[in-house]
Amino acid sequence: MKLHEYQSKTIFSKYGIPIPKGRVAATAVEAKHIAEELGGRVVIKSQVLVGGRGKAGGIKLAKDPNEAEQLATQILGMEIKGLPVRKVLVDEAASIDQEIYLGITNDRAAKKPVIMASAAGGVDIEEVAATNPEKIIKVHIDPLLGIRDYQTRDIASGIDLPREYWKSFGEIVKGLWQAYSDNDATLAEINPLVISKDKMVALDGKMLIDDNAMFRHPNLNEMRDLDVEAPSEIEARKYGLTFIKLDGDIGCMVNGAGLAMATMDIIKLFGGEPANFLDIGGGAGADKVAAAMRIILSDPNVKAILFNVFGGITRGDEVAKGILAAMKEVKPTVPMVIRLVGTNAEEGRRLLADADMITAETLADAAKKAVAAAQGA
Amino acid sequence: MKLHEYQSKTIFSKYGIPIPKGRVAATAVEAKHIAEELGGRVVIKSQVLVGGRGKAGGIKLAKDPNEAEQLATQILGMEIKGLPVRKVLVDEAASIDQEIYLGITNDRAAKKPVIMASAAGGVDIEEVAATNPEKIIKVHIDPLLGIRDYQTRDIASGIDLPREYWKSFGEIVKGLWQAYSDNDATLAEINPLVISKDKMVALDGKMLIDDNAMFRHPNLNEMRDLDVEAPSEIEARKYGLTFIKLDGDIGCMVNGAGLAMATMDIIKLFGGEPANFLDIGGGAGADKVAAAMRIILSDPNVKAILFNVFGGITRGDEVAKGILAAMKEVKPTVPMVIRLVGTNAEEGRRLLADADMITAETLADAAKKAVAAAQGA
Amino acid sequence: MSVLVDKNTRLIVQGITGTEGLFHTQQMLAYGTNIVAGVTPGKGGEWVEGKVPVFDSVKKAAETTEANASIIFVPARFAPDAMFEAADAGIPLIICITEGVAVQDMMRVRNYLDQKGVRLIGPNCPGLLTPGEAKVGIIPGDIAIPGNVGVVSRSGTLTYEVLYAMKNIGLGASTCVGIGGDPVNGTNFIDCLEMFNDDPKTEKVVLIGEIGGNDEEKAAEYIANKMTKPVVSFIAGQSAPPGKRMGHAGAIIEGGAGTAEDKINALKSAGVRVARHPEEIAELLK
Amino acid sequence: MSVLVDKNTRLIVQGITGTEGLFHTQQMLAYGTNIVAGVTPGKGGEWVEGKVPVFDSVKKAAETTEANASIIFVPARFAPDAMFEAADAGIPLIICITEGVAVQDMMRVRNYLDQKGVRLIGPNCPGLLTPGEAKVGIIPGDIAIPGNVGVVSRSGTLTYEVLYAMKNIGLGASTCVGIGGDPVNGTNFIDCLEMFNDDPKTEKVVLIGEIGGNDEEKAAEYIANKMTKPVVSFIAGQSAPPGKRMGHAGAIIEGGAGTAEDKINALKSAGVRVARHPEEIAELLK
Repeated sequence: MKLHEYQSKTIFSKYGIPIPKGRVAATAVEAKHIAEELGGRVVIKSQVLVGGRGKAGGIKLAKDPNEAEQLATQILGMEIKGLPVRKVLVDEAASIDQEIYLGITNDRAAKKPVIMASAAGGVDIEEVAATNPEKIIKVHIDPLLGIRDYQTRDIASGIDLPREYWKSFGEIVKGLWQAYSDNDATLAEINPLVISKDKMVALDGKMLIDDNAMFRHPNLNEMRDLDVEAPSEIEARKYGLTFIKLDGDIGCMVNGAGLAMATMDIIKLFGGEPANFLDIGGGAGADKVAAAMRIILSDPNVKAILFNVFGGITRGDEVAKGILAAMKEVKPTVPMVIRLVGTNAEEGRRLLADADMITAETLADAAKKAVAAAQGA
Repeated sequence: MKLHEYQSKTIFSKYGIPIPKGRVAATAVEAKHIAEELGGRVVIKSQVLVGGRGKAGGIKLAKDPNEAEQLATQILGMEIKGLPVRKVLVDEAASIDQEIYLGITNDRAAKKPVIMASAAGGVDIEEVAATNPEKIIKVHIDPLLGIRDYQTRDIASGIDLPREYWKSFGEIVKGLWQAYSDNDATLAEINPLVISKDKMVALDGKMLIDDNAMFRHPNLNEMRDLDVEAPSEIEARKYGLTFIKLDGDIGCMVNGAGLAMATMDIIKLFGGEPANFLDIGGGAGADKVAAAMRIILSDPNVKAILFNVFGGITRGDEVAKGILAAMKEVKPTVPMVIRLVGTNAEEGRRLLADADMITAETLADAAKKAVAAAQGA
Repeated sequence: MSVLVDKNTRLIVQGITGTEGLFHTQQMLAYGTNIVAGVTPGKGGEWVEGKVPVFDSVKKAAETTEANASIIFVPARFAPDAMFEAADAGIPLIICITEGVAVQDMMRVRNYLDQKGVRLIGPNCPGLLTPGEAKVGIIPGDIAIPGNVGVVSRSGTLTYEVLYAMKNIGLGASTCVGIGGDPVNGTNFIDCLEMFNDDPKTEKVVLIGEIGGNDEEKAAEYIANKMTKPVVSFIAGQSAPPGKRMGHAGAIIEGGAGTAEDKINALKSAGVRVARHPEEIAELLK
Repeated sequence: MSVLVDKNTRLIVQGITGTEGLFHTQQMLAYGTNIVAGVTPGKGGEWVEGKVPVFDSVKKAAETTEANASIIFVPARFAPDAMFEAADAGIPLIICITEGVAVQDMMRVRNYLDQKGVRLIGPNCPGLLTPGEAKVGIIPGDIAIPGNVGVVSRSGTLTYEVLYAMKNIGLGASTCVGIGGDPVNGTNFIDCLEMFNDDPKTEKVVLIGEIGGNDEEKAAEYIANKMTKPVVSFIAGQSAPPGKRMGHAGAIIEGGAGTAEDKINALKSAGVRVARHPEEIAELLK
């Protein structure tokens, strides 16, 4: 789950990390009031969960409250990479002497959290990583021990931070670690962390929270912004389905994430384009299968559906019942190819015998038939 | 540093451990008011930092507010093992179905915290440990990992706790662990933890806090009860001296804890009785030495003083200057034996040449002379 | 011979009285797996299927039955504790089937287990199958036959697909290891390749990977330098878009890294034959 | 020969620019100890005594100078971090002189260092002295001469007393190890007894204990079973009252355990000659 900049910075601030004075606004008038309170120049920042807000014109500097209102009106009317801007953050503007990158994420290879820092902050850190990896300092943290003071100094020294900032930088690194750790983040990032008039301030903030840890953080769950997800993905989550919308025309319903990917791949291999990733999970019953079918068919691009079910925990007869139930309800007009193998596949096939479906024995066969059906439709 | 029962229980309560309703009172009238608020029977418990309060008559059951006032009057007038009772805790009385012991301390041999529990709570756990060690369950905690749920279940099962209490007991054990861990305790103990009307309640509580960790806990330092220490020990701490008053008549001033103990031992070996343990520490200067001398001489039992200084970091001339300064100030009338060896011992001896002191070469010689001086005085 | 599990495996099932735990205990028993004990706190003293004793703790179960492996079916929020418990009880091999364990929990678990020298398979994995000897997990027993192909996979049903295609042309497996699709887990590809390399019964190896991370690239390096047996592979997710998590917590192309293309190229450079779709693996093994 | 430190010790001083650190650096240099670097965060680039370079971190100091030991003189609240830093920098031998380290900190440090296989001496200890070769700590260099007696002690000045009494009758030490008086520390009596037992230069051993804990009792057991060299001992605190902490954080008789009497009896049963007072140790060694 992604947090907005203003949410991340509010959390950082609780851990003692200095952030600019400012507040979030949902209307231009509110933005004007905040600018009046703050006095001086302010930055109007669109709060959307995608990168590249600046380049898209979603971040603007206002010299006075009137300009703040005007710019907020403009930004609140925008869509950035398909996402509507519903809120803006109004922050006091800061003079910038240096921009630093500071982030904590999981290093899956090392099985440890890693703190990354660079004196070249403010830009795309992945690009720095690709082109100038030596400019990024990486320090791994023992997850059972937590961060140690000496590690914060190693980072400060590694990015050639002037010594007078070591202490305040150390507190910021420890604060960020605690924010990362307490909130089960998979990413906690300040970019840029700036030196402004001899003080360090986190100008921007980003946090990703581990969805698997949400049970520990009901308060964070309330911060979830549903705009970022397609409605069909939200609907799918309700039923415990993992669904990702794609641009093709062949709907897929598969049990298991790896097999679902492989099914998409084979569709492409035989010249088709998958319309989605959909994993109905292990042991999916009829209701789940029906919901999955409704979600796939809600996409007008879908010209054919490929069902690929390898029964293990999932039982073929249950899947068949789900398909029949969903067919009664949504009355699909697109051709459907089904391949059912494994546990109770026989019974499943028997149940579906009278349904208007194309059957297949192997995955390759099923994929070829689905591609042909979509192209013929 | 020892915390009072009411302080410990207040801390435990913050960690979700159920404690009886109640409050602390400094006067009998207050105690009566608390009893009125609580209604029903109450327990009046003297708050002094020694064990055996019950046997000493410092814990009484009152059936109504008037009796509470009367008993509080009585208890607030007591001294228990030399300590005045300045406060009483007034707790609602609980019916007791079972008494459990639960404590966390440091196992120095294992280098790990250890949780101990026994179904035979409410009594002297050290006696249980000595006579029925199999009745005490011990579970070590990895200090880098912290407590795990399964360990709380192992303890519950180990003391044959009925299963319906495992969950609430687990929460109490985890709460106690967190209290121990967050507050740098060297002991966190609930004895007894009782089952009362199907609920678990911590009837008594005890915490010892690591003096070396006090810098992390200014709030705990404010809870320090100075009554428990002799005034001379408090005075000594001000000067960074470690002083413990004993019952003998030969005052000792030594640098180093081990050597100070050895000096006491040798006094005893040669028939004397040490009046104190006093470690002036490493590198003690004149002011510290003078303070140490004043503290020793404030004890009217002292009939002789033995100075044993092995110069390492501590310089003999500094010690000599301290002795001379203190002698001017307090004008001691008891004989003083001095043994000065090591760094700058020559200069020290020269400075003291004109002072009225008995000198010695070896520790054995010094001890013999001090014993003789004390007996001859 | 085989790797990790065989007829001598003495298995504990943690969470044996839960829906999943009970169902798969029945399946494993039916397959002939030697389940010696189950654990459900608070249910010690009960019996499952009339022959598996239930204990309150792994420690008691292990002490009583001399178990040498434990499989975990408890819900995600309790799974870390279950792994710590098994490790502290001295179990040398832990298989965690549970899906959805928080990643910071897994980092703590993994670092702790490494200290203790405990081998972990999973979490979020289908477990192990040594056909004809032991089924320790949820891989359907009837889709594989004994043979000389070692199979290691990050995926569940995709593995079944491959085992089934192999069976259909008469190819059997020595052991199939489902290592799971989480970003931080226990045993990895290289661990399994080493074991298969050393296992006299294994003659060929199948490696089933997917997008995300760089374990396949590292496996390719190992294969190029150390592997003496032929390896056939399939990588899922060639059509997956970057930045979208494809079901498995670890299956995501992040910052341009972890693409199927990179992995396939690395494997091909190491001399691995890479199938274009899962059923083709069986063909390439012939 | 000697144990732990000798002419080949390449020492880092952590906290080298502090009052204590600087004073003892001067003393150690004067003794001839090979101090290769100092560490004070924020003072990297400076020099101490014109010949010891100061670094910002132990890692940099160790990489630059190939140090193989580090001694810590930083204040108690920073000492745990200093120990973690030295261990993470790969230093195999850490000596922590600092007094007053919190016990929960020490439990974390000790468990972490054990995982890494790092040897710790202290904290709250006078360090090490191998007369004529290396002084790594605060034991005055002129109170001991080279010889064949290994000395291990929980106390500071009490050890000086013994070394001095030995010197006065011409007895020298192979190495003197001050293990410190804290309840949770690094190297213990048995570790040192083992090293002395294996050290060809050491012919006799002095063990100086005190009240508190049961390390002396365990040492006695080791001596009875394994020790091939004669051991002489002194235990401080025979006159100490129970429940009072005698200066050292570990010197306390708790719940009737840890008395001098118990320790003396255990040692005597193990064939150790126990002196009645410290100076008598020298006599018993003759």
